[in-house]
Amino acid sequence: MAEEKKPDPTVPPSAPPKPAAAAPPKPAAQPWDDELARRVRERFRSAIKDSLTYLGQNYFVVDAASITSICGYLKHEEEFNYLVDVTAVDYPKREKRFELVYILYSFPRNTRVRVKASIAENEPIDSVTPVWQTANWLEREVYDMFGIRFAGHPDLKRILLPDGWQGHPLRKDYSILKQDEQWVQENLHIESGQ
Amino acid sequence: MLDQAFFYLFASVILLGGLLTITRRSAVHSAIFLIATLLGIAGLFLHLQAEFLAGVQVILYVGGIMVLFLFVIMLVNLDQAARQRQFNRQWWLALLAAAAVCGEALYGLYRGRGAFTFPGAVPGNMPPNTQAVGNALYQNYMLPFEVASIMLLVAMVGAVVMAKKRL
Amino acid sequence: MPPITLAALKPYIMMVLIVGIGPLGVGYLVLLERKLMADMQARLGPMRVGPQGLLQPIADAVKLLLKEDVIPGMVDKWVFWLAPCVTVTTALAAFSLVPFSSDFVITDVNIGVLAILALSSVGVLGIILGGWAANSHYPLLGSLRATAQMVSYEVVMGFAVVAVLLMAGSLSMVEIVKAQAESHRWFLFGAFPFGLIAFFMYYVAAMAETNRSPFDLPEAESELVAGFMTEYSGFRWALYFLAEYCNIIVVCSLAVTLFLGGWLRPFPSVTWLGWLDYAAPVGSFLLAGGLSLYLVKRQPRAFDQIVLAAVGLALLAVAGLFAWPAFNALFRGVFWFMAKIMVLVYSFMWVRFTFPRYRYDQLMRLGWRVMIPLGIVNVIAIGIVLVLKG
Amino acid sequence: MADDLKHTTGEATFLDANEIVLNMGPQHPATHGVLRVILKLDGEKIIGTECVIGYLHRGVEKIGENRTYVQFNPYVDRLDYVASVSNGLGYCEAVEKLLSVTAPPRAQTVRVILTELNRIASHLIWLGTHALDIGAMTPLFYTFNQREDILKIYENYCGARLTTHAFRIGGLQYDLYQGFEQQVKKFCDEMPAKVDEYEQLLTTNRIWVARTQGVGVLTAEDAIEFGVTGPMLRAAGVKWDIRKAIPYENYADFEFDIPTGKNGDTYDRYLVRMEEMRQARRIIQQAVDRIPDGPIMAKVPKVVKPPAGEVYHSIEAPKGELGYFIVSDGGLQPYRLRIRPPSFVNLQALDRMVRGSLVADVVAVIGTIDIVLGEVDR
Repeated sequence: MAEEKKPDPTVPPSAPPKPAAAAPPKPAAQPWDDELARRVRERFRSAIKDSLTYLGQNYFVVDAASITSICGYLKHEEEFNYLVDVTAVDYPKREKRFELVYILYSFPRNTRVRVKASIAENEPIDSVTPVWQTANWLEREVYDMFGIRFAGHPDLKRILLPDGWQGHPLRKDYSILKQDEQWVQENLHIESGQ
Repeated sequence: MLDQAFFYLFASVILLGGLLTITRRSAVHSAIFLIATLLGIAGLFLHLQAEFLAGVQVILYVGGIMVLFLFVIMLVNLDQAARQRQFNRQWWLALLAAAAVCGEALYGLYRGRGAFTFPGAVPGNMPPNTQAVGNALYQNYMLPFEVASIMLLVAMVGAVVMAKKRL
Repeated sequence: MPPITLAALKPYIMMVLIVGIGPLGVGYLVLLERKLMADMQARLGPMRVGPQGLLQPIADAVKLLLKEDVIPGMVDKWVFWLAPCVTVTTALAAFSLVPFSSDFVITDVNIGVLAILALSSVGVLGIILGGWAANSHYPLLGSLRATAQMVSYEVVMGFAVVAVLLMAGSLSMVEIVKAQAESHRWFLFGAFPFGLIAFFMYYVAAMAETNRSPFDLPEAESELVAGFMTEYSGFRWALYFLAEYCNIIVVCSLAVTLFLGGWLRPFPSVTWLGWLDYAAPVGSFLLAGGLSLYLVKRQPRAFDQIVLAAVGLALLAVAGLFAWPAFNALFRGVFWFMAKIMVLVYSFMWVRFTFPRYRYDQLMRLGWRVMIPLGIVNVIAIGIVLVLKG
Repeated sequence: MADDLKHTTGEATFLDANEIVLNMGPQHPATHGVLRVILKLDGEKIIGTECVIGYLHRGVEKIGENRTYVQFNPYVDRLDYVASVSNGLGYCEAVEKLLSVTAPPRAQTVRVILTELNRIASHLIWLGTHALDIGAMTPLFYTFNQREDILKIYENYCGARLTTHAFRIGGLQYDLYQGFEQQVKKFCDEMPAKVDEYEQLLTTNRIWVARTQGVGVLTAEDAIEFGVTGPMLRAAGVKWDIRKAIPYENYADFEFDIPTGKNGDTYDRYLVRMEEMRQARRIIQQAVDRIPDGPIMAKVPKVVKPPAGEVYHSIEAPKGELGYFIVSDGGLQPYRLRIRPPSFVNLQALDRMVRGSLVADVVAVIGTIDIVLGEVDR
């Protein structure tokens, strides 16, 4: 896995390479530059690709390889002790197809921050379960829906869909009418769930 | 006539129940037949007009001890035991020994048959004998009774100590 | 061979009556419970079958009898079949020892109390075996709970009963009531306040013995689905149900006999209250009959109106019978006995609708750490009081 | 015989092999729908649990990507179907944020009233079912009776009772009906006596206290670690409520307290929720007295087409933090719509809360987490 992480820093820091069909929120977002953002950038330098703000909501765009250390830092040093959500967005046309979104909240500071990291298909990302227990089920759901594998997750298996299901429904190439016909026929004994 | 019929009924329940108790594979089935046996014994007590003993027999043995037996049987996984061979290779030796003991007992009974002449059963109702049992236990045989209870207490404490690793 | 007279036949007639009418009575007890529950929960309860839902038990019985008799695979068929039979047989057999009045008792054995306790302890076996035989986890857990609970609370009940036996000096049910008549007070108030403590203990133990809430752990539906009965259905399930409610009546009648003066009217020795023997039964049946007739008009269907009117008239007729001295003398004991049972049953139900359920370990702790020591102390205290009084 | 016996006991599993696996649900009276919990038991003691969820998965997030913003609005009602109004509020606000519009004051106040009524309704269902799980069957009927009053208000307002679709992006579709204020006030006036009655039945009841105190303890640290929010977090002693911390609508205008507990056990959660009902009533009373006049709809284009961008917005739903993370690509439909469900995240703490306790406690703890499977499974 360590080998796979290496190529990442070569990607240009200005996030998505192709602002093509699925236009990223980039144009509207402003640079975010307050003390916290500066401190985190200082600390992680090239691993922080960008820090932006949009509609008053701040987020970091970070390098996927260092997600655990950044999250650990944010939790332990910057008091972002509550992991609100882990989710992903699928941009099939980008080079790195999946964008993972970690929503963090700090009780002492009363602020939210998002951390975003892009990974390619079939590329694993480190799990943040060692940092927050919450991540367990949330990452399982991301795995279930997108097929993103989390390295170091204690129990990475499907959570909402049945264990034997084929395909990951929240990927953009998974049509809303699609389903695992074989599974449906074998387990429900009907022709199709539609 | 009716007396004898009841005696033989209870006796056969006891014997049959005992036999089935030791031959069933399933521990629960054995327990059920043991219960039948105990109920038969209670019936014999009743037949001998020892109604207090009969009631206590049912309450203690059937309602207490056998219930706990069943409790343990259910708690402990005995599936394995059910699949094993029931008798080991020495069963014929055991049969021989049992036959010998049986013969001895029969011989003893035969020799002492004169001692078995009971006075005929009182035809009507006997006075309630619950009080008589109480008097016997707490007056005539006070010491043995208390000694027995202390022994039981010791056994119980010992069992608790052994079962509970951490008190 | 004794000559065949009505007196000699009476026990047999009563037996037939109890086995024949008992299940119907249980059905109506269930209806009563549902109606009471509905009343306490601000709703109506069964209203569809018959007037005010009065025929609901019959419909339920027919439904249960006609249901498919499901025997799951993998069960121990023999035990599965035996278990409900054991429970229901013992429950019904216990009625043979209950003195409904001095005239209406099938048999008065001189170890009556002991015999009822013995029968109920055999009945427990049916529950345990039923849960085991189903070969499924929920019933097994229910069985385990039932075992521990019943064994523990039988001891509690035993101590409560012993307290009464000390006061009565007899194990015969009839003799115990007579002893209360002679001592001019119910044993509830005997050796005051220890009789009350004994009654309280008996009451709690009775609830635990009959698996009533808050001690309904063996069949706690929110935890064990239906406990030991989970795999039972149709007729077998009905047998368990029948046994359960029979047991409620049996423990209540034991309580009435032991503590509440059996068939005696309240204040049995105060002669000028003798009018109660007439007023109470006549009054209550008149009230019930009047209420039925009053409700006739509200029934939407003609059939319901006829049924309810018939019920009302029958109740009025019974009220009239109770005004007839000969009938009254014969049946007032039964009336008082039943009335006392009803009060107890009502309190059982009330408790059920009000309280949450104990947890298994809490139940055990209550039994072994509170009730049993209390029972021992109470028995000793009653002994001392009796010795001091001579 | 002796040989055979030795063989059996030699494995040392003779007395220890009584670990049983109990499959609780998906059809079980106390799992609030189709939750399935696999319990590993030692006797009645729990030595491990595993939740199996997804029996009610409908792919709501996928549906969201295939419906326009307006079309998707009714779908969120089907998540936490006992608190559909709250779900709608969260969604509408998230989209409004994306559009950079705010609902007019009148709409905001009405939204607050309806949402707080919804909080009471949701807590009433929780109370009834929780009590039923613990064995007290009567409160269920009382709470459902009271909830009926709230549902009648909804019915009068928008015609629907359960899945109300009460709010629209930008405000409200319907103005208040004649007599709304009176009906709400009447409800508020009747409420304290009823809640007191429930408390009378339960709060000091010995059995209730024995069944809930010290059961399913979740400390503040654990609660934060597991991302647990809502009454469960507050019962652990963390005074955090999004209505106060990051106010939305016009919650900042109203006075109310955040009830907190100390021990984080089932009993504290019970007390916190009971108090929350009273506080919700306080908010409603303040709000209903000063519903401003004015429009009920902000200027929202007929075709909702937010600019490209992404937003996370969350509200304090009855069960905890309900968040919507919406990514817009400037099109008619959300590019990605993520719902952060409180029940799902809270349910994760179940294992921590029940390990080492008894089967009966699992039922109590499932009740106290207050899950709705529609939201867990989405």
